[in-house]
Amino acid sequence: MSVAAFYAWIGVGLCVLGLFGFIMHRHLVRRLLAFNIMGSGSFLLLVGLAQDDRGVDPVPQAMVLTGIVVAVASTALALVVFRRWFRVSGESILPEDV
Amino acid sequence: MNPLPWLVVLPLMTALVIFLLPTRWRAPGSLLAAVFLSLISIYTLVEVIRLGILVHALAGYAAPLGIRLRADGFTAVMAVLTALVTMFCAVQAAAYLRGKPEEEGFWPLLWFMWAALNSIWLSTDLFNLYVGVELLGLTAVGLVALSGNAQSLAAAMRYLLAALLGSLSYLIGVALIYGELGSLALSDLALHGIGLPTVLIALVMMTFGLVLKTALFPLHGWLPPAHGGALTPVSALLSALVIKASLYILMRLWMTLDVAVLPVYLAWILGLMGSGAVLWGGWMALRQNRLKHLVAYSTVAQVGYLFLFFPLVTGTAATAAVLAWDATMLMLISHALAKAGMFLAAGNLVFAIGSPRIADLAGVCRFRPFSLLSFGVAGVSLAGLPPSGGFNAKWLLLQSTLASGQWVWLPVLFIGGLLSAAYVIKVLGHSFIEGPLRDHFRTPPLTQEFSAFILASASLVLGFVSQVPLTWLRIGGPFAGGG
Amino acid sequence: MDGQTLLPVAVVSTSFLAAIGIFLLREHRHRLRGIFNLTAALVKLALVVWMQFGVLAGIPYEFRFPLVQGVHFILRADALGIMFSGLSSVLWLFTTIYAIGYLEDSPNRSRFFGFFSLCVTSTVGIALAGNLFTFFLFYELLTLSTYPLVVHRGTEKALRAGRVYLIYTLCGGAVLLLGVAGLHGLVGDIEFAKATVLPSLAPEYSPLLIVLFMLLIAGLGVKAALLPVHGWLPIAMVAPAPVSALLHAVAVVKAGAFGIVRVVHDVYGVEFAWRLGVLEPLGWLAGATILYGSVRALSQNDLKRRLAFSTVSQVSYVVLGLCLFSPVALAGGLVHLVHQGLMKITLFFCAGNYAETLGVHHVDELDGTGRRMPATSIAFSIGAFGMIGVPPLAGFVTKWYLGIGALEAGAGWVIVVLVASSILNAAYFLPILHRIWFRPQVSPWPEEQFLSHRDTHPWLLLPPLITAGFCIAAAVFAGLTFSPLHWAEVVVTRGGLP
Amino acid sequence: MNATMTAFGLVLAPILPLLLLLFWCVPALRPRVEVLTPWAAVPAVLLVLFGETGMRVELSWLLFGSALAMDTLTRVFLAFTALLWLGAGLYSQGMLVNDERAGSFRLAWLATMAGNFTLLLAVDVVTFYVGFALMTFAAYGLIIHSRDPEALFAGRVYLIMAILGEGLIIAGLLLAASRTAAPLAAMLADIPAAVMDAPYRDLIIACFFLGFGVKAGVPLVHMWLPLAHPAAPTPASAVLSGAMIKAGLFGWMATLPFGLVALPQWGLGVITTGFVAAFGGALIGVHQRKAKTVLAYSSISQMGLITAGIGAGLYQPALWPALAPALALYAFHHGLAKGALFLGVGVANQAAAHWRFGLWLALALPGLSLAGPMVSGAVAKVSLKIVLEAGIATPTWWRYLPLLLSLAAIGTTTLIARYLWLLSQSEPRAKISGIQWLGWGLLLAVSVVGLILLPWVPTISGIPPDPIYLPDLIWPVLVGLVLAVCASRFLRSWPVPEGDLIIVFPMAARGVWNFLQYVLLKVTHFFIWRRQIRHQRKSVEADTRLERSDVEYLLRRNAALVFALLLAVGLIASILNP
Amino acid sequence: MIRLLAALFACLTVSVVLVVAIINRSLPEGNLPAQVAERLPETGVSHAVTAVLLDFRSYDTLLEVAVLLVAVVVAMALREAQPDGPDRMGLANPLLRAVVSWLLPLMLLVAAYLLWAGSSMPGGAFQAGAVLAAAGVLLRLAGVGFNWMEHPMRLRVVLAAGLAVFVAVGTGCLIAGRAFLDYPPKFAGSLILFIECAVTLSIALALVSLLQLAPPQEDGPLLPERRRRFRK
Repeated sequence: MSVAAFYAWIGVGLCVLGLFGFIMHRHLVRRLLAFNIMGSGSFLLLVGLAQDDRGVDPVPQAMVLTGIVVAVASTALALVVFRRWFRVSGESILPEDV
Repeated sequence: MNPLPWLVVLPLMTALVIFLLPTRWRAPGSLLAAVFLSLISIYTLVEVIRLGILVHALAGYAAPLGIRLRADGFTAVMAVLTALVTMFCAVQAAAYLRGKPEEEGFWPLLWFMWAALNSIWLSTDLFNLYVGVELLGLTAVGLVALSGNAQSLAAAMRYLLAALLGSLSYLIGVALIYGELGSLALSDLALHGIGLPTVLIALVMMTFGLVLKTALFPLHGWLPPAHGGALTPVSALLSALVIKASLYILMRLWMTLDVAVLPVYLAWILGLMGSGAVLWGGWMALRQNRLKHLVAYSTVAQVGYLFLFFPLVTGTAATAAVLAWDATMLMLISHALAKAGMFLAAGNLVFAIGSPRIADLAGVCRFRPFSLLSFGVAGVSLAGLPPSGGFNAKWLLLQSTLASGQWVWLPVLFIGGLLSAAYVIKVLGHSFIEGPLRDHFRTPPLTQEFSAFILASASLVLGFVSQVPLTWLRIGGPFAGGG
Repeated sequence: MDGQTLLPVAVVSTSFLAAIGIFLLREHRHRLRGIFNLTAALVKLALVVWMQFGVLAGIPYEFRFPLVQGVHFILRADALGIMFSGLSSVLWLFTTIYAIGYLEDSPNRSRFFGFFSLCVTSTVGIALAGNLFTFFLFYELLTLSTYPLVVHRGTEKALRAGRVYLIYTLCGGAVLLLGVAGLHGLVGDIEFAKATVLPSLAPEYSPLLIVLFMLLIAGLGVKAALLPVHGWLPIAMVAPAPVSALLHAVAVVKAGAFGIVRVVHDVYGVEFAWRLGVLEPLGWLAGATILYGSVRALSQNDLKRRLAFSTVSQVSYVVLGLCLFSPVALAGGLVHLVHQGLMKITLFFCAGNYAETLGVHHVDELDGTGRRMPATSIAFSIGAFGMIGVPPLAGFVTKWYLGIGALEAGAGWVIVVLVASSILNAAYFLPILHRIWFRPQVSPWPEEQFLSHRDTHPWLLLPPLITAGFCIAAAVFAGLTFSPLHWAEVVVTRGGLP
Repeated sequence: MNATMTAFGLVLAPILPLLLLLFWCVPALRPRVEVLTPWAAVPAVLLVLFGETGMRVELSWLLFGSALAMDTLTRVFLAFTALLWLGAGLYSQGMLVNDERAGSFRLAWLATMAGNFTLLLAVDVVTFYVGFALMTFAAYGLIIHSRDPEALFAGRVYLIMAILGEGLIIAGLLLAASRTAAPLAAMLADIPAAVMDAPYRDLIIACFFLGFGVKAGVPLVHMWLPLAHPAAPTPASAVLSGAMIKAGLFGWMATLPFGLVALPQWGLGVITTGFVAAFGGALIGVHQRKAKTVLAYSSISQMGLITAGIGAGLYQPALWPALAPALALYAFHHGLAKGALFLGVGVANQAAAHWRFGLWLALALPGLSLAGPMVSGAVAKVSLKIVLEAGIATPTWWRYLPLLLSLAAIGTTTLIARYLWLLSQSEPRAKISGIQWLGWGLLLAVSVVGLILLPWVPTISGIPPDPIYLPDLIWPVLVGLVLAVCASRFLRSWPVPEGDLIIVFPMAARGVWNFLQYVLLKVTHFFIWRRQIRHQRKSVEADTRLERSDVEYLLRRNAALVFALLLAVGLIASILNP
Repeated sequence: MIRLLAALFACLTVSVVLVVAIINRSLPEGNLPAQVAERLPETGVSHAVTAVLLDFRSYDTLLEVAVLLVAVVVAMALREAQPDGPDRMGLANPLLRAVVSWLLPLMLLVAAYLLWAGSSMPGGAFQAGAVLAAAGVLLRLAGVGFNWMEHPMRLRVVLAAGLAVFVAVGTGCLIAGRAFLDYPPKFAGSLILFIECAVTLSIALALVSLLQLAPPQEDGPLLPERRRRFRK
């Protein structure tokens, strides 16, 4: 039970919270937020699990950096698509969710 | 020369060049590059057949530290399949998109997609696979959204959400595995095996993430609008290749781990989901009134067959497992070819009648028989009717089912086959109607028609030469020894 | 790759190439299409005849090609296959001639003839298939290639018929596939040549073998129109006359019956099947089908529908002959494969002539057609009498052999079935003949197309007359070498029956 | 006549009509064929007169291997059959001059004739059956020649019965043939022995008796006779009654196990049936109002006597060697006489007044022959009687058989009287031509003196018409005449319809049939899976409604939830995995 | 309600199982950090994370740059299909402009520092790119028109530059007979820096253009029913 594991737990918590939000929300921006929370959770998990008594592991940190960029790109793309969708339909939720 | 890095580098470079080219040069440039890349893919296959497994350590570092590209028979065949399908979709798209606003975005995205696919086929690193999957996912979403109308935007949005959820689930699995094993190389995973509960949980997380991206029932909801609403060549690519990528990763994972000790429950859950997909997808396809949506649901159904692989290899006799492997491989290839052909043919039909609805197909058989023929030929293979790759695959699946004693799948195979025949026939039946005839049909360009026909008939021809790709697929695979 | 290997492939592929050629032709190239068709038909016939001599001389024609793991694609010419392929190639020729005349001035001819040739390809493939797998391949191809023919007219009714047809046949195909796969899983590739594999299995497999037999028969029975699954046949008769002719006489129905013959004769072996106790119930089923079809035919007013129910009844003779465990009955059943084809194709040709020339579709419109179309009516009468089993026509030979065979095997009930069926056949055919020949025309023909008073178009007239001639010749010259009966006997004696 | 010629004749007799039939189909040859049609029976006549018995023509390429031959019995049958066909054919030639359906009549005529000759000459079972069937079906065309409702009804009744008969015959033949040495190419001669040994012996005998009985007019299956004879044209009636009926007899004689085994039950039954027919036919016949109907019942009656003879043969095998020629003779005599009588119907009232009596006498001649006292009839009856008396030793009732024969002659006489009376009452018909006179004359002549044509029949030389039998022959005739005269004076005829029972049958039969059909339909409908495939509605609303599915909607709406649940299930499963 | 319960159940299960997984985990056998440390000198940079990013797992990074580019490509393509209305992004706020004019040089400086520092301590292309992008966003909000971005070629070249340089360097290695992205040890450090510069620019521009390419706010007030939906 190290501090690192504590991060991992927080990560799990964020993940589950994000998942819950992702399930319960309809509004697309909220869902994106939930997704980002979930993403942050999983990054924490990745970094947190890898740290142990042997010291800091740079590999997961690099991977998280990559992951963050990917997440940013995804979020940005999602926002672009969302804005387009909103503009065309005037809806902020998906058709089946109405 | 080792062709492996080129399989990724070349499409990336082409993507950049295409991105910078003016719109009117994009299609011809792409076609030229596609020929080149196809040759490299074939060369890869030849090398794999000649030498066995090919490896390329990227950046010069060995596996756990660096990332290794690896090509066995499975990889090489997938690369060639990708080249084949993409090539003909590109040929179709060149004609189909001419002068449309979507043309500009399509070509660079196509190349990014190809790059992503090849990187996935070649990758041996769990995290690298994640990045590849994300690249593929965003490209696919972009392709779906291309037309920019409400329908496709909503579909793209839904697809994106599903893809993101799936990737995150996969990423959590990766995190757990790294925390447990301290390595992300598949080879290390194979070494350590499944004995550890954490790895098992990680496997479950990754599996379900990938399953969501493969659109397995009941997580298929995003697929029909996305594949049905996209541009024709995009639909073809998505159905034929993109969903196969996540399946490919899943299969790699399972085959890397020792199948004998994998959780049978999990395999059965996947099998049951697959059965559900076969039945539900077939049923829904039958109920569709729009042609491309019908084809999209057919993808949902066909994906189900591929998932019967898991219960059939997990904890069963070696003969059954080998048969299941062969069956799934053959099914995968023939579905890719047939579905691409079918989507292209459906697109041609929709173009010809100027309406997406099946009911408007009346008279097509008389005036545009060629497109319909392609559709029918692809349908034969999809429905698993002989002589076709689809049939041989189904036959092997049947043999595997019998050999493993898992009789549960028999009714699924049969009802599924009949349902798929039924929805193909539904389309054909409508086009045979000779009622108050329309005589105005648009004529799709010949390249468009031929690319559909070639893909569709390739899946038919596969029925006669099935043994050849199956031999290649065994190279370096878990069943290298043969059955 | 020598002649012995290539000949079966050549036989199958003549019509396939013709199909491809026809598909590539433009719609209006009627003459060229006709030449394609007839040339292919003649070439195929010549090849089959050539092969026939070869088979008699004991030359093994075999083409073999590995398809998937443990499964071969085998085309092989044995006596039974030659018999069936001979039938189909002969009748293909005549049906093609007929169809060219029949479809004059109608749309979609390219499609029609293309699928027509495909249909023959698959029929010949079925005939020459050397193992169960190849058989199944062509069997399903047949389903697919006949569908466009059934729905050819494109009417609501035709589409419905096509749908029903496919529902039946595809379900049948699925069941058959299960049976085939089951057998394959049990003993591997099942070649037709030697029916020694299954009998040598341990007795504890018997229940499984019985179940598989039932599956195979259930699958094949759909096409053979055995009792509970015959429903598609009368509905599918909405197709154009040449299609019905081909469907009923050669292709689909016969493929089912032929498949049952293969399964019983070449896979299980008659003796082994008898020992398993599966033949007797099948025989009863066939008997019931014979009677049921005849009874239903009585009340049909639509001429082709009546003929369709007659087919339901007649095809089961083949199965019946197979199930009696007697070489003579077997020969009778096998020869009926050919004889029924000849007779039924004649009848459908004639029905087509009535419909095409005069617009007559129903039995009660036939009054006086004999005077208007004497040659057609003679052919029809010959076919009808043949069906009843009046000597010296083809149907009689079958009944005689079946009867004698049944008595040899001690199955007296078969006589009752035969006699009852003959009487019922008479009951539904003779009124037609009476109307044709002995009633004066009461009302103008519904749609008189061909206004000259010389019967009908020669393309339409010639085929039924020739096939009617065959109906007589098949019986009158039954004793000669190369008669269908002789071939059936060759099949039986080489099959190593008790 | 040498063997070659005989062989040629054996083949030509059945083939010539068929050849003519084929030639008829060529329009150019049609007039020639029309002229030749009546002469198609000539080869058969020549064969009878000059052919050699025991000669056998093998046609191994035909059917399952056919053979044609003529033995003594066949020769007798062929003799009267051929003559009948010739005479009636000549008559018909004149009749058809202005007939618009002459063509169809000739075709049916030729086909029936070919069938009749074939069945007589056939050696093997299959050829025999070929001939029989050909005759049966072609005769339909003769019966319904006039196309009027009576003819069509008669034709229908005939066809139904004939087909039932054919069914029974083929069943019997199959059952019997399967017991012979070579079942597929069974010889007719082997059939009786096979029947004797067969396990289903009684069934086979029943099949044969009833199957051939349809032709031979056995009671209950006789109904077509009184309907068909008056409805058919005169020459057709002549051959139907003279030749075709005898084909039934020939069938019996060829197939039943005569002389091989004693079948007392069958014998008794058949004898009874025969006499029922003999007396019943007479009884009903005298009440008829058409001359041809009367003749038809007379045929039933006469065939009844022959049936009784058959029964005797079954009862006492020992009698058979003598009985067979006697029956053949009887058939010969009856066939020709009946032919002459039938043609007489057309001939009657033709002559001028002073010739009328002569003509009437000429008509009475075959009648008398039928009743007994005339030359041919006398020989036939006496032969039969002698043979029956030879078996008298056995049961007591046997000795009454000759008496019954004589009593039957009374009936015959009254029938003939009725016939003549009806003829005298009838209106004169259309003028007949010379060739018709020729045909009738021929039959008249041979019916009276025909027996001299049969010098090779041993019975004829063995049993000369002994004068001691003369009283036996004459008294029934006298009684019959008296009865007839009395009856014509004092009794009114009952309106027994033609075809008697058949008039009652259809109503019952139709009821039963309707019921059966109803039941069958219900049963079949129950099993037929009938589903109306719904037509797709064209409206857009229906469109989307169809496309959407509630389940699909829920799945899509709650995709993330479903995913989470599945994940949870997967995780739990993996945790619990042992 | 059922939905909520089901969601709660699922999430609880997932969390419990994940916690179980974390608790149950054993220490990894392989020691990747040690390997990294061991081979750090070969990379030409001294900071381990940067080494991993741009050398050991440079392939990941390459793909990740591609991901970002894909997002921009999609955004550009979408604008092609659905033309924009009038640009209403700039906020007419003089205070903001003033702050931006103060902040901008600082941000550029920070970005440059981060880029340079990346090779030896925390920092690097992404951080620098992000700061640069933030500056761009601020400018954009302050109403500074990015007219030069409207020129398609110019924009594309800069956007593609990062990936292009990355791929070009990798391919160069490949052509030189080494593995893909296997820098020659002599030039490793400078090559990495070169790549980082290009990538920084591309990332920054990509992020800014994603903002630029998202369609502007619609005209007119929000409809009441839409507002209601927003609240949901």
